[in-house]
Amino acid sequence: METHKAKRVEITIEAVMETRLTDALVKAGVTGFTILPVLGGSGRSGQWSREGQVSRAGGMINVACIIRPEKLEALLKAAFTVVERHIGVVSVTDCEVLRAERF
Amino acid sequence: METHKAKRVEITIEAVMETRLTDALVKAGVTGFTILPVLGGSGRSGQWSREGQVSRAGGMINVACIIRPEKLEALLKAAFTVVERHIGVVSVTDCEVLRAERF
Amino acid sequence: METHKAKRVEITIEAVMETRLTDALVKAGVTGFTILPVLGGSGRSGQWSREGQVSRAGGMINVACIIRPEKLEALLKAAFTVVERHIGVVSVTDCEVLRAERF
Amino acid sequence: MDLILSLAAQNLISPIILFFVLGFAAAFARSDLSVPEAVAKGMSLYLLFAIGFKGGASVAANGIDQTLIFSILAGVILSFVLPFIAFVLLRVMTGLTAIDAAAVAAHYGSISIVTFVAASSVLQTAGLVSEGYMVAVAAAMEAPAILAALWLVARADAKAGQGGGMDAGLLREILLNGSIVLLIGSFIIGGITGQEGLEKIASFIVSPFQGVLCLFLLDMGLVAGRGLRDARHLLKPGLFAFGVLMPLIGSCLGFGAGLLLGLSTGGVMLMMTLSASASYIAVPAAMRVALPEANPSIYLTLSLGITFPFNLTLGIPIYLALARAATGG
Amino acid sequence: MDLILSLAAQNLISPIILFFVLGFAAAFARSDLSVPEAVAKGMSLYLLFAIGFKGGASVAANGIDQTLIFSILAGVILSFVLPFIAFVLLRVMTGLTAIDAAAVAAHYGSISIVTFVAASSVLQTAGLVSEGYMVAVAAAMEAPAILAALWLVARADAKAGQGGGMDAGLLREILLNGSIVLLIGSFIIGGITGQEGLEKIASFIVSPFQGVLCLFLLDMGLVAGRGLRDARHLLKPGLFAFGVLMPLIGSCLGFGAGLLLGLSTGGVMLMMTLSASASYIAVPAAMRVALPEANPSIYLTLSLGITFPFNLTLGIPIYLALARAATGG
Amino acid sequence: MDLILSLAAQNLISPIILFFVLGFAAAFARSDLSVPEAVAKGMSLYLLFAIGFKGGASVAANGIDQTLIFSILAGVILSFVLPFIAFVLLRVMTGLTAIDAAAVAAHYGSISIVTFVAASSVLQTAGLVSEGYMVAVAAAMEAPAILAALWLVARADAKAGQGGGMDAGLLREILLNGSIVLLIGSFIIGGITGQEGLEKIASFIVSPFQGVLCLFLLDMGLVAGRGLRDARHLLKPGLFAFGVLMPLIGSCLGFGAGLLLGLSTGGVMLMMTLSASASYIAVPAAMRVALPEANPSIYLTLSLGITFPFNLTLGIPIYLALARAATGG
Ligand SMILES: Nc1ncnc2c1ncn2[C@@H]1O[C@H](COP(=O)(O)O)[C@@H](O)[C@H]1O
Ligand SMILES: Nc1ncnc2c1ncn2[C@@H]1O[C@H](COP(=O)(O)O)[C@@H](O)[C@H]1O
Ligand SMILES: Nc1ncnc2c1ncn2[C@@H]1O[C@H](COP(=O)(O)O)[C@@H](O)[C@H]1O
Ligand code: NA
Ligand code: NA
Ligand code: NA
Repeated sequence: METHKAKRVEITIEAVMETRLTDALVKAGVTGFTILPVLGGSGRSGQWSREGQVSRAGGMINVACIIRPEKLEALLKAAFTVVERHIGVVSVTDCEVLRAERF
Repeated sequence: METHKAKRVEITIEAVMETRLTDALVKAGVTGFTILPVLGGSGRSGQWSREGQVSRAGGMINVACIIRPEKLEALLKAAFTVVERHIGVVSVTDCEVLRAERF
Repeated sequence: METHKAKRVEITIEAVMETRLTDALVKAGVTGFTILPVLGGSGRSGQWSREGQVSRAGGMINVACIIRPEKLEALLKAAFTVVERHIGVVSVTDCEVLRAERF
Repeated sequence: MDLILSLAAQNLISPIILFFVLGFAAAFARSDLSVPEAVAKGMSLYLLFAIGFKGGASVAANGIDQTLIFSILAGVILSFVLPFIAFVLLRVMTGLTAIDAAAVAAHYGSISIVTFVAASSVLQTAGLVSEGYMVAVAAAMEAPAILAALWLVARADAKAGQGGGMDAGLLREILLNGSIVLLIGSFIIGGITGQEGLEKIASFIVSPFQGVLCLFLLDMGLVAGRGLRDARHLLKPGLFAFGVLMPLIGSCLGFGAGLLLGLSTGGVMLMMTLSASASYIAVPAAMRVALPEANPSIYLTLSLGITFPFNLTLGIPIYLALARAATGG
Repeated sequence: MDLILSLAAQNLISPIILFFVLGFAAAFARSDLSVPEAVAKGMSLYLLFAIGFKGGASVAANGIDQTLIFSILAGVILSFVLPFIAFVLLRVMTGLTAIDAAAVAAHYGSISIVTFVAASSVLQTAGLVSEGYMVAVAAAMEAPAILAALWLVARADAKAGQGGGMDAGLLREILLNGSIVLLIGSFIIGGITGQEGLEKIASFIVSPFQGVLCLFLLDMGLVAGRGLRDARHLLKPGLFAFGVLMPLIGSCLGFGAGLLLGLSTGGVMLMMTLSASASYIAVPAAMRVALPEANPSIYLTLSLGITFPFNLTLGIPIYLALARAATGG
Repeated sequence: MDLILSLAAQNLISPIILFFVLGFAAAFARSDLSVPEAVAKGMSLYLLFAIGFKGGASVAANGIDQTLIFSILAGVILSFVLPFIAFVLLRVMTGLTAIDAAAVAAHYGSISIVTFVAASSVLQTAGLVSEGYMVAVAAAMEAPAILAALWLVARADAKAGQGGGMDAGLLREILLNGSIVLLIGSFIIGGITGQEGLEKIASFIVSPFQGVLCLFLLDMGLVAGRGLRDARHLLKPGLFAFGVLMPLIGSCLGFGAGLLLGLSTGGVMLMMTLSASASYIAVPAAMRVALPEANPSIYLTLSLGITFPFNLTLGIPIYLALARAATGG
């Protein structure tokens, strides 16, 4: 089947920043994203887990965006503005997609 | 450690289509897959979130398959038949795996 | 924006092995990881789903680590020691990261 | 009319309505108040379990008669017929495509179990009893509407049928969907164990019921409000009018059926409510499988954002007043 | 025999059994009925909390005597001995490898707390009381069986021991697993706060208990049914026979122990139930860590798909009848 | 003093405290006991719903007077002033940076609704009533502290303000956060439906309340214990002392305010508790957005690991004894 080159950006960020991030992505021309829940993790700011938590303060989410390569720069800039002062990770992978007209 | 080339296919699709998709994958010779929950997302059909939902209608899931490169074409065809009329995203990434005999 | 080459390792493993795996990763010099919940899946040991489960015995989790390429070998060795006798999948993808000083 | 107004006013200040309104308002104000998905599902299991069991226990107490079978039959017929009316109305009143119209029509033929539960709780407050088997009628009304809608699509547009539509898998999914199985299962178990069984678990399914319903309606308000907020641009006047008119039409048919069957005041009112209510769980899921081209925002917004609140606030007191007037209950 | 049959019949039409059957049937019919994982875990926390607290409060009311310590000791011994019997039976009756047989054996030495809860609720319906500390006996019987099984493996196959088996981490996980900690913790708190504490929370842990148990057993039925459906090809006649025979053997040993200890009718019956029941939470988790080569489908299918339903439907009334006959209760 | 000690002793052996201790101990022992996130959130929704509704119903029963407005005003002022005291103390007693100190200070100006709930339940056990509108005071005290803290940061360090701090989005998030909306919403609904509404749902929100609170505090104990275990290296003596001293100072201000307002014994005690308690839900979330540079381990450990247990075990009985002594209640 015909596939097309694209970039997959994954951003792990605090749950409280969710709408700020997705608003920024939409502004940067991103047409779609998928949010995955995160159970726990570890980084420079220590280890954490969602078990038994009530507050949104402690949790993180994973936002994945698949975009055309030419939009990458704008997306990263937008993401960086939000992530800059916050903990979290941004990674980019090359991928191929079906139905490229959707991106 | 010795690793082997493989393809990682990720399919984000509506939860109601889960068994239809996995049945098609198994028929196409896929020996394994992992299903991740999806919290929410956005695309051409608008933004959505699982919070407070009772119905399976609104939700999506993420099906990840790692396969030998030569099986990719068959998998994509099978996936496409199911995804075709539905909303959702199919992406393919190159990866390396340990214990290649498992795939 | 400036990005840096890195490796993304994803390990799908039984939930009961979580701390054993993350302890091994930390020992191998991994500075961070993110744990995603897994809803269900299928492999050589059959199909399973978390629905209605009370026990941790049946479930799996997904541990994702982003690391500098030079740390890959150590990580895979550490992961392999834990995964060896157990069911589960280890895959490695090339990626690029922002803020490389964090890894 | 006065009676209806006073009933409506009284209904409007009941805790369950007010919690729905709270959720609705919170969603519009973009509060981050939310009920975890698992908790919402847990409450919905609880409500189905409780309402089914109580229905069954009540049938056990009062015995079964022929009316049960005729009522179920009436329900099936109503569920199959209502989508045709809805479809015609939609094509006349709104600019929906045939597929979208059929998908919406399926929702209005089918039923909303929460509306049914809310109506039962209004009946209880009013001190009225009803036939316990109305629960079974509710279950019987879930599926036929879906068949009607798919038939409508197949007729309207042969092309849309290819590659999708009804298959054996979908039929099983519809008939054995979790809500129906739990509702009917609890109904049967309630029937078998009767009053003795009910006494054992009454402090789980009877006394806390109203409270759980309040929390559940809070969540429904949040979900409905959020949906309406995001999709309000879809709500052309025609659609909005349909969302209010269709339940009234449905209730009239239910009214006729209830009187024909000779149901009690409560029974007539519940039959009206079932016919007036629109599905928001089972049918949307079936539509995503069978008619993926239909826009889910339209049917969910109509069913959950317009018709559900209408029934909850104004519909139910109207149906009760009419049922009372006609049966002298 | 008549007594057993009538007790079994009466037991079979209790709501808790019927909801288990409903779940089982729904799973076999491939209905999508399901209980969210978080809700199932929440209910299991509730049951442990309630049963532990009530046990402790009952000990506080009746005072502690020596029998407590001897009963716990008896439980530990039973839990350690039963796996050896199970292991021999499995090697004789089935074609399981030593590792698979040992893993299954561990489950039958350990206990199922839901079976215990179901038995307690049957006792209550029958108007019988039992020693409150049986909860502590239940907790004490969880772990020894695991040690026995690992010893069996180490003996049978030195090689399988390398790289896995018991380590300090696993030992802590087993002894401090969440279920045991909550059960024993609630037991102790119930003992400290006594009847006064119980009164404060009775309308949470006493009155709604049966209802929650119904919903929980619905979920157990779903999980057990789904497991059995997917793994029925594993169920050779030998395995099936073991799944029914082993609880009967276990209950005989529990019967002897109960009589020796001089327990009440209810106590003897619970001791039988504990010995007869097979773990499906703590032991599977331990086995995945310690014996990953053992096939989980085998032990889960046997424990959850065969022995649990057997105990729930036939076993418990049999144990009650025998306990009554022997103690004149 | 004797009174306080005996009250504390009595308080310490109440089920709710003991379950908190159980959770705390289980976390320190590294047991895998845990409450699913969705269940914990569900219980917290339940508690807010119940406490808000009961407060509103009680206001409906007793009528509103001027004190309500003055009490809310007092709460707002306390919430705004307390962070300044906390900030100065922290800068003197500990080596925290201005940003970390301000973030911690925000938590101590704001309130912990579970501490409030626990105090209400102690009042109830003691047979004391309190002003129903204290729930509204609690809600009013959530936000002002955050503004005070951000002002402190802006003053202390102009640079830290750039790129973050307060914006319109954050203000809405704080004022309309889910807990406040549910608490105030339930309070208003309770006020509208009054005793009649309360009766309808009493067996959901009144009778099982204590039991749910026990389970919720078990979870709080687990979370607090885990946090303290992982971050104990942060707990320098100065910080620890602050975590105990600050609630005592807060309670004194609350004490003065309560007496000035002429509240009942219960009202004074609740005002003290609110002032003494530290937020662990709303403020941490706001701090992550507005002051991401502040170390969350510090404020969560202090608030949840030190001050919450202190208030629960010793603080509440002290506040009750003082309120009684001063009002003769
Ligand atoms: N190297 C990494 N690989 C994957 N996830 C990471 C990594 N580093 C940090 N994270 C995630 O980002 C969160 C915050 O990281 P940090 O800012 O380092 O405290 C962690 O809790 C992890 O969930
Ligand atoms: N570019 C994208 N990147 C990641 N996920 C996407 C993207 N587009 C769509 N999705 C996901 O697929 C769902 C349906 O997309 P759509 O068919 O565009 O409405 C969305 O809700 C997202 O969860
Ligand atoms: N090829 C695969 N692609 C993705 N996930 C897999 C694959 N094979 C196995 N898995 C995951 O690993 C689990 C155990 O696999 P197995 O060891 O083959 O039974 C499965 O339940 C899946 O969640
Ligand atoms: Na209808
Ligand atoms: Na046993
Ligand atoms: Na405070």
